[in-house]
Amino acid sequence: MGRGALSGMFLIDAPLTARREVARGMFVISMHAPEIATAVRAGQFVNLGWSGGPLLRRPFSVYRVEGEHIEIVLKAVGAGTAELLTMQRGERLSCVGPLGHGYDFASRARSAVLISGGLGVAPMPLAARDARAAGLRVVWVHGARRAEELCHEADGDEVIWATDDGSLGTRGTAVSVAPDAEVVLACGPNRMLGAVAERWPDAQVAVETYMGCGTGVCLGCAVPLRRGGYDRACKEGPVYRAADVDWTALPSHLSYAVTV
Amino acid sequence: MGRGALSGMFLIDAPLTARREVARGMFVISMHAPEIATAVRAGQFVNLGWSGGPLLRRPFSVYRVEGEHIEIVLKAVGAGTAELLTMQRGERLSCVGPLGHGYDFASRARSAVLISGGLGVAPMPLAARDARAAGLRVVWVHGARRAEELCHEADGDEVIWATDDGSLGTRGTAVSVAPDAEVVLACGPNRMLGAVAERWPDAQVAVETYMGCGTGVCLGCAVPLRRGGYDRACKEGPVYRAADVDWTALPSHLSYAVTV
Amino acid sequence: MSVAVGTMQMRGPVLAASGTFGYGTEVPLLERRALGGMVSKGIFLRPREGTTPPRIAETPSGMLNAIGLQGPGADALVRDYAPQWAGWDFPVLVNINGESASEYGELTARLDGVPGIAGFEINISCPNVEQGGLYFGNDPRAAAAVTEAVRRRTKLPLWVKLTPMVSDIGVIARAVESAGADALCAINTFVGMSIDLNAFKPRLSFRTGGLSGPAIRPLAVHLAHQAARAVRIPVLGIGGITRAEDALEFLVAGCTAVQVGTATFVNPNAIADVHDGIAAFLEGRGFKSLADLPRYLPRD
Amino acid sequence: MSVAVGTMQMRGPVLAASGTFGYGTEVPLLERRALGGMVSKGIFLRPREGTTPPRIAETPSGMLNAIGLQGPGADALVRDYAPQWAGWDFPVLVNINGESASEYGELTARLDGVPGIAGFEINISCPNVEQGGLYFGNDPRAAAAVTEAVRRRTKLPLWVKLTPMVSDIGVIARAVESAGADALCAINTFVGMSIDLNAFKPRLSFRTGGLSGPAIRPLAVHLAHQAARAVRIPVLGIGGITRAEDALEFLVAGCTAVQVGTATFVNPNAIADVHDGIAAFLEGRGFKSLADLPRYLPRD
Ligand SMILES: Cc1cc2nc3c(=O)[nH]c(=O)nc-3n(C[C@H](O)[C@H](O)[C@H](O)COP(=O)(O)OP(=O)(O)OC[C@H]3O[C@@H](n4cnc5c(N)ncnc54)[C@H](O)[C@@H]3O)c2cc1C
Ligand SMILES: Cc1cc2nc3c(=O)[nH]c(=O)nc-3n(C[C@H](O)[C@H](O)[C@H](O)COP(=O)(O)OP(=O)(O)OC[C@H]3O[C@@H](n4cnc5c(N)ncnc54)[C@H](O)[C@@H]3O)c2cc1C
Ligand SMILES: Cc1cc2nc3c(=O)[nH]c(=O)nc-3n(C[C@H](O)[C@H](O)[C@H](O)COP(=O)(O)O)c2cc1C
Ligand SMILES: Cc1cc2nc3c(=O)[nH]c(=O)nc-3n(C[C@H](O)[C@H](O)[C@H](O)COP(=O)(O)O)c2cc1C
Ligand code: FES
Ligand code: FES
Repeated sequence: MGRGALSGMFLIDAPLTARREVARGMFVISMHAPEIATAVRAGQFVNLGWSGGPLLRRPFSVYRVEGEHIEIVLKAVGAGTAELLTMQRGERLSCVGPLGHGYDFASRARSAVLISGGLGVAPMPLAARDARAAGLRVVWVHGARRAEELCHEADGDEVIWATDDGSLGTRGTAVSVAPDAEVVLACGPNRMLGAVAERWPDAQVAVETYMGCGTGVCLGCAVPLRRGGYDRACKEGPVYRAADVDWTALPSHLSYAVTV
Repeated sequence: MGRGALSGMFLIDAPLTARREVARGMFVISMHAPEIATAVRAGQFVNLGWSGGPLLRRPFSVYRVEGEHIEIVLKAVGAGTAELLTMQRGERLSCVGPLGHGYDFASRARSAVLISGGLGVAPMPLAARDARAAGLRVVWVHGARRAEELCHEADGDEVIWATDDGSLGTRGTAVSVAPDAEVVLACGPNRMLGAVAERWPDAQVAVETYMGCGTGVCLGCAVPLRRGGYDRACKEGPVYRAADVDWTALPSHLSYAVTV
Repeated sequence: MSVAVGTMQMRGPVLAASGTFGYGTEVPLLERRALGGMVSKGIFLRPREGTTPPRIAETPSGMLNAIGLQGPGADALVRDYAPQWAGWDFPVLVNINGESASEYGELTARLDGVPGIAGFEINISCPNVEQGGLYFGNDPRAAAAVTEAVRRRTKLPLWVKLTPMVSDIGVIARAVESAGADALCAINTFVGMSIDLNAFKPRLSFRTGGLSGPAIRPLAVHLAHQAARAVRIPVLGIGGITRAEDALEFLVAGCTAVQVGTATFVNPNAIADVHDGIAAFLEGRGFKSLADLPRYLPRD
Repeated sequence: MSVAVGTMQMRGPVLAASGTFGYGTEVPLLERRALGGMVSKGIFLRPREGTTPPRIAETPSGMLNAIGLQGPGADALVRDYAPQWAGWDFPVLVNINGESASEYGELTARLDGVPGIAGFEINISCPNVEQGGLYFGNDPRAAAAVTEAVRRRTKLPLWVKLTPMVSDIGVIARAVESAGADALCAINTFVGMSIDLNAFKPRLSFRTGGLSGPAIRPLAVHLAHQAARAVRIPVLGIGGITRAEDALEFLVAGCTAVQVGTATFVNPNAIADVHDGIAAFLEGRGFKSLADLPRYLPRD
């Protein structure tokens, strides 16, 4: 079942164990990856490869943990994700993780708001889990274009829905309808996170970049910083203090949140 | 169900419909390819591609025809054949064929001997069918290293088995144990066909080469001729008069018959 | 979707590349309505046997070939193929080859004016034939000399097909433009080698072969783009095109048309599929014609 | 499986390639027992920010990168990394870069003698950084000048990493051999481009990038073989190695050792897998050591 490793990074040959649809075209798949299930923190990701797949691995936030299983949520946005969604139970995914620096809950705050657009829901269930564990009261704000694109899994937290067309919840974006809180966490398309940065400079946001290695060696995942220079999304990120990122220089054409 | 074509060459998106093991590690798979099933003659082949497969198609002799289905016989000798053998019923193969010039039965002879080594069995059931239709009495000689590597499907013809270790039938090669006949057809590793050429210069032998296109345009499948120059295995071949081929210049390292 | 490459008018921007479509008579599968034009298999003045097999080897997303320009020679081409081409509804260009500039010229003289031959593509870049050293295509002066030798013998459209293994393709592109080329074709195959680990020698009997297929596409797009930036004449993009999106990369990068090679081996209808896909792309984005397609072609 | 590259003794023939293994401190997954050595990420004398994202794009069996040699500069390298390397049980070479021969020399002088630095690999071939024109690696004189400038400043093993986009790699290989190189590394990435069909411009903000990965392997094997035929010093093969068989192609084609790059991104344990696979191959064929492996290296 894989090769262990130092400093909490594992290379695991993980069988796919389950799949469910959580919004129109949005699926959650589960893998048996015990070491990662134990080690992963909210906002961290895994890098997936599979035989016959594309050359480079594909990064996915860990969505939930169920015992020895980890879950990711995805849509078919390109060849790789489309292939992942045709895989059958029992087929194996090569899984590197947990990777990156996730959300921090070290502060002595008492309320947290989790803001997600579209597939930006991905890190939120784990963020809610870790926030609750840190003693925070959690409100989750989730937006999408239409009702049927909202991910309806909420694990019992207070949820505010937002849709562009008002077909469910408040009409508007997740950012525009979110209440204030001491801790603000967000994930979604980079341009949405830019809006978060304007309203809450101290928000912790999970950005998305192309990735070569996912392990910090290639410098392909450069995140431009306000203070100049670049950080690695896969190592120092993917979670950043919103005001630290140079949003004008961060490409916003990535497809993660094509549907927000 | 595919795009028809002129001059009896078809491009068909053919579903895989069945699979059976006919010798140790040797499998027959069936495809629904009606136009090819109707048009194909003994010794002709199909060129198979599939999504997620290697760049180039892989050539396979047509083994049998069952109504609207064609069958091929193969072993896993490399990545492509290994993938083919993991495919499930209903998955689709892109199938170009029938290709090449097969065995001729135009003569007024009355007896035929079909000599095959290992996977060289591939064109023989169809050769037996077409030979019988041409009024020939058929004896089939089939050799392999060991009993369990012999393909046991014989469609009612007289069969002489040969094994290197004598574990079934006569000890020896198919060529060494074959009787004479007016029409001699052979298929197997190129070096076996070279032996056929020495004994029966007029034998019709199906050679194997690497193939780029299978349709006659790339000149990749060059077969060196005794009279000088090259023919295309995919167009003028794969069946040649044994004495016409320059056996010393035809690469014999191909794996078709790795196990003969 | 019609397009003009210099004075040559074509009904579509997708052509069959030399050596991958034979003489146009072999494969009956292609929906020919989609074929903008065809470049025939490379020919020499005299017949050539070609190289000893094995001649091809598969590589990741590509293939190596060393066919050695096997062909029947100019006389047989004129006798057997040109008459057929004369009746076709798309132009056929002949890919011409030689061992010296004068041999190129002689071959051109033999073919010029033959009905069915609409133009010439000079192959200055075939990496498969031992010419006792450097290829014409690696040296701007040699490339220009060949182009001039051919230009002197014909008024038909004259395209020059560039070799990719150069440090600066712009230099060669400008040299052959000055020497009278009407268009450039970029690019031919890259020289590669693959080793047989059973025999401990190259897989190809010729040792090296030309690499084609999707593997080379990013290199080809770059070189075609560099060529297009260097000259005023049209550039045809070639290298690893299998889908409409691939062809569109070349077109956006500054090419006027494209040629499809290896993909035809895999999908005998590739050219029609690429053609139709380009049309669908243009329609989907609301572009009325190819001329509306945005180009990325900064001139420096 | 131990191997000597010139005077440098290594416990195995598989090294980590520059820019694909960072400073050796990032990835904890590799079974390091298998690492013959490591070449650190390319460094300049002064810190460099690198290029604006996007910096990478996937292509068929390959990837383009334009990192722009982002790095902390020589002082930080000496301060933060060399002390760690000093304690490791495999040699670390530094991949050095400059904008002029004298800058290469200055950088070498700064790093020479620093504990932890076992040697230098001169990158004369990085296609990602605008140097106002040609690369050193395209011109035998410029390549030799850089090699000499470095050679004057160090007695440590000095490897020169060749650029692939040349007409005749043998000429460059011989030039840097004469200028004092102890070994050659062949090859660096090929320049490529990929177009974004939504934005109608290159996917990479730098426009072009270096192509690496399995796609280039047949080209790399050929160039490494050509380099090995041209010189007497050892050649390290690089380009598209993902499995032991790939490494063996380079070794049979005349290389003394190999470097693994992109494959490490996909399989963090690729180097150990390649190493172990080579050992298994040798054992399976009854070869006692790498020296027994048959080589295909005709000298002409
Ligand atoms: C840290 C991180 C966490 C992520 N978490 C999730 C998640 O939980 N769920 C989810 O569905 N997606 C997630 N993504 C995005 C996901 O990795 C990409 O959608 C996926 O790589 C696309 O692969 P593909 O082969 O389907 O698409 P491709 O065919 O490769 O490309 C389709 C489109 O996807 C985009 N894309 C391709 N590669 C990447 C990449 N490496 N990073 C970002 N965008 C890319 C491009 O814009 C391209 O147009 C995450 C990305 C990062 C960096
Ligand atoms: C006309 C013709 C008819 C054939 N009929 C059959 C058949 O009925 N049943 C069958 O099992 N095989 C047949 N073959 C051989 C079959 O095409 C190859 O075994 C197959 O292409 C190997 O593919 P692979 O991806 O599994 O192997 P690869 O990984 O490509 O290579 C494995 C080995 O197979 C050999 N090989 C690869 N490509 C070819 C090729 N195009 N032609 C020949 N050898 C190759 C090489 O020696 C290589 O070492 C036929 C070949 C030809 C030319
Ligand atoms: C089998 C084969 C034969 C070729 N023969 C020729 C030729 O005769 N003349 C020529 O100029 N190019 C020849 N080429 C090169 C192609 O025309 C084309 O430039 C190259 O294959 C790259 O395009 P592709 O990747 O679409 O195949 C040949 C290519 C292949 C694969
Ligand atoms: C992301 C990335 C960064 C690289 N950085 C450097 C570098 O700094 N210096 C250098 O000489 N080569 C660099 N290279 C080239 C590699 O060392 C290697 O030569 C090339 O990638 C081909 O090998 P591969 O196909 O195994 O990756 C880099 C390659 C990649 C993919
Ligand atoms: S993806 Fe390679 S450093 Fe981040
Ligand atoms: S395989 Fe292409 S001509 Fe025969």
